[in-house]
Formats: sequence, structure tokens, C-alpha cells
Amino acid sequence: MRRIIVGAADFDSAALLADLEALGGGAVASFTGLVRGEGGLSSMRLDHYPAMTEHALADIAARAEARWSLLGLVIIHRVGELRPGDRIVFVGTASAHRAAALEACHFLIDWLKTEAPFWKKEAYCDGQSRWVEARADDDRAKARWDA
Amino acid sequence: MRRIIVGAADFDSAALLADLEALGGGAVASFTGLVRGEGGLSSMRLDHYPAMTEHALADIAARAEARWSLLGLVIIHRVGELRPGDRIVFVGTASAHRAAALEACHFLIDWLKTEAPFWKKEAYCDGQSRWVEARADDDRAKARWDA
Amino acid sequence: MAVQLLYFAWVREAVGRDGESVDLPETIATVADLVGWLAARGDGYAQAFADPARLRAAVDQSFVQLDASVTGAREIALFPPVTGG
Amino acid sequence: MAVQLLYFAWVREAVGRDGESVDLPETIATVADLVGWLAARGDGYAQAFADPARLRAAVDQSFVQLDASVTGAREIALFPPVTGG
Repeated sequence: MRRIIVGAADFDSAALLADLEALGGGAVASFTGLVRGEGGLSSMRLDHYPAMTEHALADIAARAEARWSLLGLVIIHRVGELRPGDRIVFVGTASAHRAAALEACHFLIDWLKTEAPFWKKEAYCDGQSRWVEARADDDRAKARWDA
Repeated sequence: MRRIIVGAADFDSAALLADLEALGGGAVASFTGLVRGEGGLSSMRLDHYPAMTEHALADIAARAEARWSLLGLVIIHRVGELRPGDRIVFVGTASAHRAAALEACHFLIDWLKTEAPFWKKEAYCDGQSRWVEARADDDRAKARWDA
Repeated sequence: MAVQLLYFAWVREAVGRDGESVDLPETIATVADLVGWLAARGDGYAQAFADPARLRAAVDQSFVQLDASVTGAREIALFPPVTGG
Repeated sequence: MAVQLLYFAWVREAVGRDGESVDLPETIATVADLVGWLAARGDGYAQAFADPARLRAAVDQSFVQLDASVTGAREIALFPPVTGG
């Protein structure tokens, strides 16, 4: 089972988790990323490259499936206007083995951070706004999987 | 937020995930372990050492909290009779950083496998039953965190 | 000294009870000594405690190695390696 | 040759449009050449494309290095490093 969704709508982490649990694998891992409200953030906008996004995510999914034995893989990534506390991204995996489920989940979110065409712009309560800068830490986290 | 529950009742992964997502950390990771139905397994019984279990889990939780900056930590472990597809264990973490949430989640389940007083007995459709043997792989997975 | 012993998993099944209160002879200094003493009782005990390498222990609800002292212990649990999670 | 250019994030904001169709001069062999050519247009373009180190690119919807060839490309996107997830 592979499910990849890019869209403005919120998603139901619970239902996604339940679908992964129902695959019979015995091991399900998930990661949810949400908008933090720190530093006076009032909202965030997620832009993307629509024609490219879904196949970029499918490529990342295929890499995970080639590397770990997975029964299920879910990637949900939201775009558009989001507020503090809103979900941004969900990654879930199901496998017969816990290490496979957990490592694949970590791999997927590290790759999404650096290899998928999304850009975040933050707006603050004082009226300022700025594009989020890419972080060297994220590149290092992704490079860890190259070895 | 730290929540540790040991009991016979099923649990609601979804509600646990929602509670972790509501902590404002921005990063939530979870792992669910379920009974696999392979090889003609009909049921499984989980025994434990009641007087010791909760403080053994609290000790594991404290180690994770000392090592990673966590806003929330949940450990649910079931005992008693379970059937294929039933949830056995849930581990969830919330943090401001995805690596902390994911690593702590992986740490918790690796330690639960080797450092908490639970024992599984499997019953098969042909009437046979056997105690699950500890696996050297699990010891190695746990030892990885000692470095 | 009177100590509460607890047995879990196949140790419990082999012994046929989930625990008992015993007076330990003074010659028993470690958990390993206790395992040897229990094995000498024969029958289910011999079966449960014949091979110390297959056993793990907790003294007063903390995991210990088999060479751990039993001096002052109130509760000693004997069981196979754990298999939770 | 006519190529569709696409701009995202602050590149789009600086240029003031999300894309355009251009005829590339034959002197432009790589994405880096294209970036230099766009920067020379001045104003918002100069601002967006002055520092190639801040830019990333995709040719026909695959990420490429700036030294990648643009020969035969139908769609070239220019943008800052991605920040999703």
C-alpha cells in the first residue's frame, strides 16, 4: 500500500495510522510535523511546484520501498495557508519489523525536508514575513542516509 | 507530559497521537506494535511482573527524557490475551525537533523489548503453544543506544 | 532470612507455582547460589533452574546479574529473558 | 529555442511573476548561464539571480546542479533551497 497526497486539506492522522495498523505487519511508525507558534508566528504559507511535487514524493517513496521491506507507506503534505498547531506533514510506514518501519519513517521525513519542492513563508504578529531558510542540519540529516 | 499505562484494555492510538500533537512541539513520532498472525498463530498471552512493570517503564521513560528534549512521552503496554491484529504496545513522543522525537521513539521501543518485565506465550491453531524466545537482534538494537 | 520468591513465564510453569516464601540458608550469597539451591530440589525445580544461562533475575524489583548479592533482599524474581514490546 | 521558465518562493516575488516563456540565446548551455543571463535583465531579475549560490534548479521537473545542461529542456524552474517537511 502506497498513499501520497499533496493538498490544502487537513488530514486525519488517526485514520491513516489505523489503515497502516490494519495491514498485518505488526510494526507501524509515524511522524507528524506541525506548525509551531513560537516567536510570534501568526501563520505560514506553503508553496510548491505542483507539476513536480507528486512525482518527487513518489521518487522518495520508491527509494524507501527499495531500501526497507514495507507493507505500507503514507506521505501527506499540505500546501497553502497554515496556522500554529496545524498539521503540515504526515509520514507513516508499516512493516513486519520495527527497525524497518522506524528507519523508513525517519528516512522519509529527512528526504522530504531536502528533496521535495516545497517552500515555507512565515508571517508574524508584528506584520513581518520571511521565507524560511534551508538549514545545513537538514542537509546533514539527509546525507546520513547516503552511506 | 508523561503517560505510562500497563493494562489489559485496548488503547486508542489516534487519541494518544492527538494529545501529543496538541503539545505545540511541532514534531510527533509514534510506534505501534501489533500481534502478527503468521504461521498459524491463534492467540498470544502477555505476562508481566506487576509490582515491577510500571517503575521499569518509568525508568526507561526517564532515560529518554534525560537524553532528548521531549515535550511529551507516552508508553502503553498491554498484558493478557491478545489475538492477531491486536495492538500490543504504543510509544509516542513529542518534541520541537523531529530527530529528537524519532530517535526517542526508537530508543523507547528498543528498551521496552529488552528492559521491561514482559513475557509472551504464543498459541497456535494446531493446539501447540510456546514461550517466545528473546532475540539477540533485540539485544543488539538496545546496545546501539549505549554508545 | 525469609525471602519472597517470584517465578514468571516458563519458570513459573515448570515450578508449578507463581511464588513462595523461603528461608534462605546462610550459604546462599548470590542469585546464582539461589538458582543452584532451587535446582537441587528436583522435579519441576530441577527443570526450571538446571541451566542458569537461560535465567534472568530481579532483586527487589530491579534487574540484576546472577552474581548479584541476595543479602537483605526482600523479593527475588527468577524468569527467562524478557520478550515484551 | 523556446523554454518555459518557472519561479518559486522569493525568486518569484523578486521577479514579480511565476513564470514566462523565453527564447534562449544559443550561448546559454547550462542553468548557470541562464541564471547569469536573467540577472543581466536588471531590477527584480538582478535581485533574484545575482547570487547563484542561493539558487537551486529543476530541469523538466527533476532537480539538477547549476552546471547542468539546458539543451532540449522544455521547462526550467529556479528557486531557493527547498524548506518543506
